[in-house]
Amino acid sequence: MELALIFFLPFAGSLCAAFLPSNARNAEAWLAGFVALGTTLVIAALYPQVSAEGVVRLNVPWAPALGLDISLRMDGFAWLFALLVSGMGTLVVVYARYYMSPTDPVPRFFSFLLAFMGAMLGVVLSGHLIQMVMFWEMTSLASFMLIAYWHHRADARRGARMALTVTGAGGLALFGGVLLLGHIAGSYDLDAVLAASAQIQAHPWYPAVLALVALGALTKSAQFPFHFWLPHAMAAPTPVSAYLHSATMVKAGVFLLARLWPILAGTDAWFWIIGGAGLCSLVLAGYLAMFQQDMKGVLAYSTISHLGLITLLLGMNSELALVAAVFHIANHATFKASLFMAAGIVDHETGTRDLGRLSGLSRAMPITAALAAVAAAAMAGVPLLNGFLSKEMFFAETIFLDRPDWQRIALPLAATLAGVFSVAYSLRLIHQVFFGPPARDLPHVPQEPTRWMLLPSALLVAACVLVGVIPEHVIGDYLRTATDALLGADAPAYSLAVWHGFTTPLLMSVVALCGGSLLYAVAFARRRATTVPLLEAIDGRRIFDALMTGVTSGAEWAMRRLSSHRLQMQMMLLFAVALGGAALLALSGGIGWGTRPTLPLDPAFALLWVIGGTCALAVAWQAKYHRLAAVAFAGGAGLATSLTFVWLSAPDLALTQLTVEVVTTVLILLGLRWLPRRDERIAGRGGTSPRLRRLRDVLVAGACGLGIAALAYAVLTRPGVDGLAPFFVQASLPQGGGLNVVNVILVDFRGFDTFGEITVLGIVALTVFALLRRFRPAPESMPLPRQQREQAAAGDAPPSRVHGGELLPAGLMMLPAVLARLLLPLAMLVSLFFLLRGHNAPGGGFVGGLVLATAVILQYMVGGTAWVESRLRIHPLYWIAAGLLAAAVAGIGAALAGAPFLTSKAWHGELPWIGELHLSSVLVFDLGVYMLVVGATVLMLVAIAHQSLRSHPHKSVPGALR
Amino acid sequence: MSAADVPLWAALPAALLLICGGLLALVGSLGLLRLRSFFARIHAPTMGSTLGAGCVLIASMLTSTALAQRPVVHELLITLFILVTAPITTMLLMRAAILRSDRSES
Amino acid sequence: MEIVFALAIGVLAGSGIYLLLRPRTFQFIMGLSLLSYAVNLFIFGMGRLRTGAAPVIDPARGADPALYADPVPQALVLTAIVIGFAVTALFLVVLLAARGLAGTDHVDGREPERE
Amino acid sequence: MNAILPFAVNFGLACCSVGMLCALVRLLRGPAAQDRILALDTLYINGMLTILMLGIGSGAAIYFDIALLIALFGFIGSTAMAKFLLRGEVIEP
Amino acid sequence: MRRPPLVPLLPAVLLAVWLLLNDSVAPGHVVLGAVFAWLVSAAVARLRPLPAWPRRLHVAIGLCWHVFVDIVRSNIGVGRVVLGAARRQPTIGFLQIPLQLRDPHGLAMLSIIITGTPGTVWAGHDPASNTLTLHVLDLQDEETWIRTIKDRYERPLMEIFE
Amino acid sequence: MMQHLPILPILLPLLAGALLLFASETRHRPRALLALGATLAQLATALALLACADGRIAAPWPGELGVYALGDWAAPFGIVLVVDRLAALMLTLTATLGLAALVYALARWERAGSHFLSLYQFLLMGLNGAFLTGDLFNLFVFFEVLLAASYGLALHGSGAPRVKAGLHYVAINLVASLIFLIAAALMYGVTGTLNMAELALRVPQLAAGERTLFDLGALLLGIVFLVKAGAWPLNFWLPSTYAAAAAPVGGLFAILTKVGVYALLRFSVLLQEAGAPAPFEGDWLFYCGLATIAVGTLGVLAAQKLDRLAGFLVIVSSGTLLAAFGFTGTTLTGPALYYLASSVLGSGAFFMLIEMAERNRAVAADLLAISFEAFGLQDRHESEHPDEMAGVAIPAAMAFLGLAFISCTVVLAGLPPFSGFVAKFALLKAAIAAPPAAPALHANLLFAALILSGLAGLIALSRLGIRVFWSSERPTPRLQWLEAGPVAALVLLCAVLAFGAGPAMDYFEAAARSLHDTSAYVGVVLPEAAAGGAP
Repeated sequence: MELALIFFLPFAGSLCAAFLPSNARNAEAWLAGFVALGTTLVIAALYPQVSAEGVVRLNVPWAPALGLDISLRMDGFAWLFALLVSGMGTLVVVYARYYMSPTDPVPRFFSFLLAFMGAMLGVVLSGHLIQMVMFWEMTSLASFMLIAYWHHRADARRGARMALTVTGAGGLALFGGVLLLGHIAGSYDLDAVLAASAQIQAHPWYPAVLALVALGALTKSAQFPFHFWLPHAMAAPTPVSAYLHSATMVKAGVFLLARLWPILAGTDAWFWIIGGAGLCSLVLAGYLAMFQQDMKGVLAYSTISHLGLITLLLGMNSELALVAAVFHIANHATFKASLFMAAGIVDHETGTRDLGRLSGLSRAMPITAALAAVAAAAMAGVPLLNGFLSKEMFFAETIFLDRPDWQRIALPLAATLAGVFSVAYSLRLIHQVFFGPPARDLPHVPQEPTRWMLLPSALLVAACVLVGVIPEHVIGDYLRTATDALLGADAPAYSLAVWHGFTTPLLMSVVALCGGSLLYAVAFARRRATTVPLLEAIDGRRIFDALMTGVTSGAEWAMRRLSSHRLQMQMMLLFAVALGGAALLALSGGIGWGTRPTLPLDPAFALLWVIGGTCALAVAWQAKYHRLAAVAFAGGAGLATSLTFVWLSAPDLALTQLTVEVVTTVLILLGLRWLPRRDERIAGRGGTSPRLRRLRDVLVAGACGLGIAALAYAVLTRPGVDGLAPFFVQASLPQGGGLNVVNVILVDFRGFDTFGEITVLGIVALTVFALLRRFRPAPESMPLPRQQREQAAAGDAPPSRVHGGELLPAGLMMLPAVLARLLLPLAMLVSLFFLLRGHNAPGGGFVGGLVLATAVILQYMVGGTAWVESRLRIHPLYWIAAGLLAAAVAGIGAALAGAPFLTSKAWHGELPWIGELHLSSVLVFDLGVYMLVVGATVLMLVAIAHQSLRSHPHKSVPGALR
Repeated sequence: MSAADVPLWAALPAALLLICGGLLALVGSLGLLRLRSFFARIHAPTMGSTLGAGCVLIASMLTSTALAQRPVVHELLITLFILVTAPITTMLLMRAAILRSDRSES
Repeated sequence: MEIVFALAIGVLAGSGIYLLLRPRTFQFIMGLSLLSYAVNLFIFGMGRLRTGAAPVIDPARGADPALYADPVPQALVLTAIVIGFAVTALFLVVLLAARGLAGTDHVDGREPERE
Repeated sequence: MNAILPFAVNFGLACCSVGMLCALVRLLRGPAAQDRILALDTLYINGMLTILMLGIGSGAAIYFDIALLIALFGFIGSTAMAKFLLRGEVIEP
Repeated sequence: MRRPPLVPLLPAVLLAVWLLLNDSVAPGHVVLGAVFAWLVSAAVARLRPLPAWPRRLHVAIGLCWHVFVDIVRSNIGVGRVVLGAARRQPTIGFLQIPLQLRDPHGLAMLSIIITGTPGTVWAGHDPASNTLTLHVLDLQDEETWIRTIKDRYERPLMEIFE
Repeated sequence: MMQHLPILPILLPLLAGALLLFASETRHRPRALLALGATLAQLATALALLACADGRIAAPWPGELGVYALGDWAAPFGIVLVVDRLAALMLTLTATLGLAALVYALARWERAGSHFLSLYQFLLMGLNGAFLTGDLFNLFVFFEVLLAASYGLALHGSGAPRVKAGLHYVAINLVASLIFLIAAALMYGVTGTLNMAELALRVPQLAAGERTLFDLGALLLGIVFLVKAGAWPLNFWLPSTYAAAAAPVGGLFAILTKVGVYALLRFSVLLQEAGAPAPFEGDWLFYCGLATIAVGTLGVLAAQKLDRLAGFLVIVSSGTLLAAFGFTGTTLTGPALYYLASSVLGSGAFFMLIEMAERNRAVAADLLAISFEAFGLQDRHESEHPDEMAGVAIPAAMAFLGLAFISCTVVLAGLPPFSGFVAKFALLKAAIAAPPAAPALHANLLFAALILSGLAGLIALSRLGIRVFWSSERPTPRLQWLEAGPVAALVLLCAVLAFGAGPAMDYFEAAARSLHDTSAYVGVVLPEAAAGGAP
């Protein structure tokens, strides 16, 4: 229960904080402070239970199928860390209240801070690996938001992004590692995983697991070579730096390493990866820290260095080193947070953190100076402060390393060197800022900050001193609980005494102190360090930026090769994939011709297809320059197709194909008006490349054509399959009530297809209409066509352009108009004829509708838009809607009677004198088809036709089309 | 029921008419091919569409009447439609041709 | 007959596909219409070829499936024709709109740098 | 019963096919657009005749409808093209 | 001058067409045809602003016969031109014919006749001067052509439509 | 009424779409209410079906699967709609996303062109139909319905980029539809049936030659589905189309690629169990999915604008699904379905979100940001106020957008705490556990692909997110509740999906099980044939 409280308090607080007004600075601070303090107290109160029971647990099932549970688990180590997180959180909140400017929109700040705290507690308290990864990534996100808190600054944005990228990537790697780990252990439960140590180290995946986990941990803890993000994260407000980037979040990496130490450590790989990264970070970051100009920069590099120290300790494969690591985690948190706070105070009071500009502040702000000096001393490892103790343990471990000789010599030397650096930069930090002559041109006049701002720092310094002087009493118990939790029965005995006698480690400490002081005195006392000797060229940020730009441009480069914006390319690929796949399959499976006796070849039919095929080829040949000819050829091919349907017993198809053919021709011609003229003479720039491309296209197209032909032939020569057809033929009359099987299928057996099909038609018509409403013709097709201009210039009256009042179009369209209008009633009758008898003979709603629509279009053609619409009001949209509704109603009618949708209901009756009457819901359905087809076709064609009206607005008639 | 079942009284004239119609259509199309200029060519296909079609339609009427054993005359409609529609195309085509030949001359 | 029919499909499809690979929108739409002829014939052919066996039941001959061509592919072709018509119309309008907005009838909406 | 009608039908079919072939050649050769339109029109007429002859040959009534439709609408394609040639657009304002 | 007809022409024609279409004179079809004929006539009423009331059907029958004969004759003529084209190229040419007929339906009928006859094509009509431009395949004697048109076709048409 | 439940998802949008045509375009309120009502009813229906399929409420059909025979013609002669858990899930997703995008569109997009609402309803109808139908050709018809509507919607609002991208979209899909027809016809020609269940029954009985022909049909069908699913190398049209489409349309399009995936899954499962090759046999699908992930990831990294990025994210999610379904064995199906749900909701929200965020944006500012990044230059703003220490208050709208953006990022990149993470976890867990039943290489590849694509998403999203949300030169967009609400709701749904991962996963696993239980499917659709052995 308490665990749940610990877990929920910060998140709840975060949510509350987000909704406070942006100027509620005090309320925010109170809220956050209470939440943090409350959490701290709850955690503290749990100590007896933890130390007595070892582990406190809370399990809530989440997704058992996935092996996911919400599992909170607090052992000694987690307790120590949780206390660190929440306690430090409390102090930072207090500090931040005074640090943040009154104009800052703090709700966001406190909200994310608390969210971070919750996430960090989540990491620490997770008893389930996946859950831990979740919180791990959430800390990255929170850190991102906090670094970019001042997002109007470019450095903040860049730093945030860098931090997120590096730690997020590490998080994903960790995710992978944990997945493998869980798989090996058979469970993601931390206890189960910890118990599977032997299995894990013996598993072939162990190296992968180690690498992935190390990636996660090292990125998070800013270890070499991923350390570069941390200095850039210093763009965050100082409380954030103090909290996330020194005390807690960066510790998550080492926390994890310590957590998994029992199962992953003990191998050479572990030593080299973890220890190596730690050592590099320790030395390198220490060296770099000496040359920083920014106070926070120094602290950032020193953080990296100290984390390196911890990592190195963890990598040493020794239990005592682990103890030292845990100890140093706590120590580092106290003195580094305190130092950050001091840096923040300096920044806050003077307006700058530049070591070059700051000087002699101890006079104006003595308390700050004193606190900072003590904390820096702890960092340097001065005796009687906590830093000294853990560093001493570290030195001791380097000496007793259980490794080959040269490593046993090299490591202590490197450790001492790092100690020297550490002393030097600590000294530099304090000396340059607080001592020396008073600084002049500072942005603000320095003065001591308010007491409340000093309090957190003071408390931390006090902790440093207390631990340094009486370690066993202050922290001994807790440390032991923590290490026992990690190591269990293997926990070594150790003493936390301040004085161990004259030992090698002590000697190393002394060397480090003296060497560091000397180094500072010689190298830095007079010189302002601006550049980093030796490592000048290596700039993490530049490498990172180059990497990111490289990734982007590399991806762009790859995309240019792997993708294309050209439609031709895509078409080619589509056909090539289909062709290639089919060829592969056909070659491996083999398809021969079948045994079905073929129909005797009719020469007339062959001749028909000589014509059709030639037309098709001619279309391909002419479509570029002679569009009208291409349309004519396509008409020829279409005619051949229709005739084929007639020939091969498909009258319905022939009818439909013919009508569609006509309408399509008109449609394309209507469109032709708006296409640019294309002239063979000017566009015919030859060259080999287009010719080659054409050849390639011809080959692909030819191959595809041949393939389809072969496919068709292979099926045609095989005996038919007794599938659906016999049933349809037999059931057509008795059950479907129609002689025309095709029509019965369309409106009854598979009426649902037709239903969808007419919907498609309606949709397309709507789309066409919508698209043409915003149509903007190309400039050169705006004016009247040349023919009309010429005829107008020659004094020929525009034949069909008349106003509604006149009876007939004048001029040469007069007689065609008379004839066409004679045709209209006839065509209407024919369309009704096809509609009504479709069930028993070729025809049906679709053909009927197209006939009517064509007849209407003919009126437009001969009479002109204005004339026709002045006397004929068609509402194509209503026709479409009514058609759809009629079809739906025909279907629903049956549904109301309890039968499924689209069940046909027929009514037969006998009327006197007239005879048998046959009514069916199928007819209503077909009527729907009819209406929709009329509406959609007319709408599409007329919408295109209206473009001419629109481009000559003075001749338009209002509201002609709806 | 197919062409072979048509009684002789209908088959004989129908066959004659069919042959005539086919020949007329053929000659008309041939004219389209052989004549030298467009203005000459435009006359030729009319053969197929008037008398040629007429012959075939009468043949069709004859055979279907014979087969159905009652007068079947709905082919008249086709005649009607052909007659009504033919002038529209021809007129427009002629005008367009005149216009275009005028333009190419000038 | 079958071989002619199959070749017809092949020629239509080949011409259509060639046009689909061309750079002008008008060529594309013609290709589309040719390819849809081919596809319609193809679907139709899947019911095998029959002459003089239109699937309109002749009450005198009865509903013996052997007497009639397979009606199912015909029904499918009908649907396909309608849908083909609809999308041809749509594509036409889209190409007109693209032509108006992009100022070119190239399928990519811009002329290639070098032909 | 007798072979004369089938023979005539086949003869007519052949004539029509050859006629269509002639029209095709004209369609291919052009030279002007109006020639092509005329050829297309002829193609349609011949197609209609073909259908009628097929109808006579099979004795089935269903061919009539198709022929009817060609008679009614076969001309519209060519008319639209002619109109396009004549006026530069099919449907004028 | 125009008298209301006893039977509305259009619906009657439509009914006839309907019956022809269905190839049946069953009572059901008659009723249905009548309904449709009436509906369609009503629907197209606004598009057909020119009522046409042809009279003197006997003239029309005579005209039909003349036309039929002319069609057969000119078919033979054109056929000879086509087949004999190698020997002699026809003299094609345009012909201007002044008309008296002004009724649009009459003109339409005339155009049907002229187009239906191979060898002649309606090449244009100037409404202002009411002149018909005729294109003739084998133009040998202009006068004969003009006379044929005016006597054989125009006069009966005027009798029928005006 | 209950027995008509399966038809309602098709009928409701159809009626609404048709009725909307009667209402004048100027009367926004009644039209909006009608559309909303219809979509809500669809959601309710979908939820009811979901519950029925899972046996939570009494289903109007016996057993697990519901069959609705249209026109009362039993399969294989008539067309049947088949409701199983998977179909119900897809319906629910469609309706949910549809509702959200609709509400969003009502705020402003609906007025950007004609007939938006009708087309929208028709698109929903097509989607629902495609998910429900049990007939091959009917599937084609519904594909056409949804494609036709999607053409209209993709072009909604017109404008040059939209029309240019739309042209490609239309062109590719038209050709794909023709190939679909060839494939369907070929399958009919060989087997004599169009019913999917009967296909599964008949295919094993085919002779070798016929079998090859059938396989060719299956191959072509697979290609078509891959085109729709946006698989590489057939997906070049996708990013530009999705980027150019209006925001609510883009949002709804998030589910469009999933139709292809769904169809592919349905077919491969049905045919595989019958011993026939799936549309893409063996490892092809898996490698195709991997290639798609790879290309999508590259695209994500290369994208310089959020809308293109969103398109590539859709590709990545498609690739992930394809790879998961192509993975040997069936253990990945359940997790993949979870991933599908999560990615549909997430990307749907993302499309709408970015449009809100990018509204009023200056194109020049974008270019500037890119060059800054490329050349490592500093922002002007920075040099003006080098040491400014006070933050800038974020307006509420921007704060909302930012939060929503982060949430979507988190979902799409597979970061915690939302559903994306759970989905990736479930997928990877199943993949790792698969060997030795599946090749270890595959597991490793999938593992790497998922992790790396997540990383790429994180990098790209943070880069572009910073550019969009924290660039000082952007005016704050004005938001309406109608627009913010749906986005928030979708994000919240992702959270709920993550929070309720337990029951959700149970459902998805059950869906996967019943999906793979082909004999049950065939038995329900064709009771006689299944009982009597061979048909």
